[in-house]
Amino acid sequence: MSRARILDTVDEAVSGIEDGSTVLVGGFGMAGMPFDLIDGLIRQGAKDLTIVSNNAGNGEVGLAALLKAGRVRKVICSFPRQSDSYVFDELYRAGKVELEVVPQGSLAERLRAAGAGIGAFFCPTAVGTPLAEGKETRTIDGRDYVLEYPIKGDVALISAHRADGMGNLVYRKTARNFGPVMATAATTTVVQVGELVPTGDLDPEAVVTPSVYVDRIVRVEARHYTVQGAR
Amino acid sequence: MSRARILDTVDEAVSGIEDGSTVLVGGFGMAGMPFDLIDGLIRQGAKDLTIVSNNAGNGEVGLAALLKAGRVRKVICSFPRQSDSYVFDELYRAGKVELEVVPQGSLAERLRAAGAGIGAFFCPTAVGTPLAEGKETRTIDGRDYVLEYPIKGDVALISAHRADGMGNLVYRKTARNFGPVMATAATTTVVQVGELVPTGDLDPEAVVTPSVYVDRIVRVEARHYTVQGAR
Amino acid sequence: MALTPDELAAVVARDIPAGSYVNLGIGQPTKVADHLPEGSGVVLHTENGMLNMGPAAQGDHIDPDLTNAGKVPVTELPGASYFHHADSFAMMRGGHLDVCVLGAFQVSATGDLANWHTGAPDAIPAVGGAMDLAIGAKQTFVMMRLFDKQGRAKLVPECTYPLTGVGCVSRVYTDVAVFDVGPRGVFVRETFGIGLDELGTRLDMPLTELPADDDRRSRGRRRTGPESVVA
Amino acid sequence: MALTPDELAAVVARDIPAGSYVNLGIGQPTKVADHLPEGSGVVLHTENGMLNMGPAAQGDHIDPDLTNAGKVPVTELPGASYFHHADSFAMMRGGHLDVCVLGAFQVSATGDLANWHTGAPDAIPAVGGAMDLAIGAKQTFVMMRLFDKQGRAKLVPECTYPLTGVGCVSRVYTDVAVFDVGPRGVFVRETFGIGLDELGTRLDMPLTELPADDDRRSRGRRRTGPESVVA
Repeated sequence: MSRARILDTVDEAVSGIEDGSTVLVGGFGMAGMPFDLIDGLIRQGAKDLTIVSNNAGNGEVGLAALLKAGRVRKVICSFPRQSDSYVFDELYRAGKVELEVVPQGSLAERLRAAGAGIGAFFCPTAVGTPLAEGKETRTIDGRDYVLEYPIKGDVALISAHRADGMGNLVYRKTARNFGPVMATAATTTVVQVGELVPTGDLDPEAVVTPSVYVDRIVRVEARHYTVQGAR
Repeated sequence: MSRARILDTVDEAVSGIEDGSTVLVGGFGMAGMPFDLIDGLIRQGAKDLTIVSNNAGNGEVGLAALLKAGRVRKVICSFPRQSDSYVFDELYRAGKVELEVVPQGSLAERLRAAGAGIGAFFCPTAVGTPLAEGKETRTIDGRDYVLEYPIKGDVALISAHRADGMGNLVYRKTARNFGPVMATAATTTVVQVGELVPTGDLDPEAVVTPSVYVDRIVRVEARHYTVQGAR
Repeated sequence: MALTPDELAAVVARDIPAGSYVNLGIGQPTKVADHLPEGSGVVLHTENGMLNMGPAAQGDHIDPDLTNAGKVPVTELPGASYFHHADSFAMMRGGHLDVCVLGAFQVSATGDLANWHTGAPDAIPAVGGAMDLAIGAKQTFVMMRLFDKQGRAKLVPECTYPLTGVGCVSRVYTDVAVFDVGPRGVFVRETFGIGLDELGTRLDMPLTELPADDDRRSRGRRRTGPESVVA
Repeated sequence: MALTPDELAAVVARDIPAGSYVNLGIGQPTKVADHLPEGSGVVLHTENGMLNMGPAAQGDHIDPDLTNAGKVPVTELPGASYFHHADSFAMMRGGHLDVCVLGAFQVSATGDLANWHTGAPDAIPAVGGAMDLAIGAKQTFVMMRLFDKQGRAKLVPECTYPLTGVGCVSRVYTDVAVFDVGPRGVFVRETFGIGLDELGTRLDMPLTELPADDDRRSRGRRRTGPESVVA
């Protein structure tokens, strides 16, 4: 929304996030998870957060660490239950965190709608299932749909492969996942990148997230994890 | 939808298009206009067509030639009136072609909706204007929206810069425009490209239209035109 | 003789037309990839943002940025492409994939699918992409054992578990028989070591044997993609 | 003295905050680009799929694949990016651009815009991107002569021409005065060679002069973007 600022530290990048914020967190399992920004958010101290992400953390890093620190009031995600999601599982069973389960594609499309100025959309996913209960439905051209609303974030925390000086982003392989849509759906988009290149060095045809969607950038050393067990 | 076929001639590429089809035609003015495919369509002879495109032809080439040949029953576009759109203008004033004017962004989003399986969407564009007359409206979170429906094509005719053997596409600069969304919105997508490269030669991170959306490809020699005067 | 899981995967692989775009669900369905014939041209979609996914990555080829929907490290084949989550699920929801193969807890005679939740009161709900996948592809195949450990049929007149999708499954591959399901009832395509009479007794529903020349033997209910390569 | 079109463009350029993302409409607004100060960091969006558009292309630099919304060949600046039409209008509709500058036939006291159709019965309707642009940016500026050739005011209590958007304009730059418009009425920001009394007489509406220290002098109604660089 504004000219992207390149910051020296993760702590500057996550400064000002307020208690009660809705925070969109990129990543699919570990791939594309903005580990450094989440660690920064834990240090920063914002609490009572609503987290929108595909999963609800693995092991004790990333989102799991944020959950463990007690900062999260509610999780909106498609798949909280994984082989190593014990931090979330315990909090949920203890009634210490709320959960809204959204089909993965509807989650992505609701984020896109928020970024694209769409007020709501009729979606065929989840029709006739418990996840459509209480939602408006309509038959259009013989097919049934449920009405889905945008999910907007106050802040998006995402991870990208490379940024230029203006804030244009490219990603790497399936670590792209939710980053590009979340960048469009938040008031302030914060990006950790593995590499900063001079403006003009990215191929304009291959930019995935145009600079207009990026507010803050910080370069970090790569940290990678893999996980197995669930979608 | 099926494995893309690479054809030797434009005439093979446009074969089988039926009378009464809805044909999505890429391009913004002259940029990205699939001139060769349109010429092929004129030779092929399908008539009573509904054409969905941003404009309604320039001079006497491309869409203007198709209109002049009397094959078009209806045009759905955002901006038919240009400095050199005299072919359309005459047919329209003579009552020989129907016109549905759609705001440019709503046109793009309705095509995207068709490709993305969205049944309808609430759009803020055109609220309170003559183009919203007769459309369902709704206030969501204090903002007014009109309900817009998908535009599906039987065939899409688009122009891309380069294709690989599987049908992955990249475009060139602002000639990209409607190509990628139209490719998703048609039952059969036909692409003219300036260059064919071996599968594996396109950067997977930079593919704009994945192969799944492409049905037929034909290589043509570049023909370029420029136009001035209107959006 | 009832089929082993590998034999069943081979039967499913045999029925996937050459050149199809296919999504294989987590678990059992993943095995189908191992049985696709050389040169089949089948292109695998993984919903976390990739087409033309290759086999699981081993050793030095493991890249944390490249995983499948089960978060397992995978590889990239020539002609692959990457896209973000909203684009990936638009591809699925928009009906562009030919076949999706999923596991199931239950399938109903009319093609309802239950595969995301057992309804157990203490289970943490988690849907992932299951609901999007169930309704997205041109054909949804299910792969499962026909009877659970207690001997209860999983092909049922009506699902008792919470639904994933309504009327979305067209074919059910099991260890003892292959069925077409849908609005016209249940047809037995083939059996493995069990007689039609015994099947009828153990399943609480009317069964019809498909005549050998029935075109449903080679074409699914919603097939509009490439021609089948099976007789 | 009333301003020349170039002088007016300079006044608009002065009010565009450094680092803004801006869409300049076809015609008069295009001139604003020529008056943006060196190093302003203003990034131009063209709705046919590009950010960081450069000046019009000349001679050998003309590329038919690279045009602006008026189909005029343009150039690319370092840090540019290309995207398809649905993404481009999502960027606009989603409120990601800071300022859009448009021409107008009429603007109402409450910010309604009429700039696409004179309502003449023989006119061929053509809206292009006008309705999307009108309602999309954080602030919509209008540039126009205050009076038409017959001396009739174009800033009016209520538009008589068909609307482009409702309550979407926040500021009106004319050759004789600059106005803030909106739900609270019409405020005069500055005048060029005309007294407030004469303005009041010629415009059929109540006018309020903005006090010099009013924060509306530097901030628009919907501004949430970068800080203004004007005092």
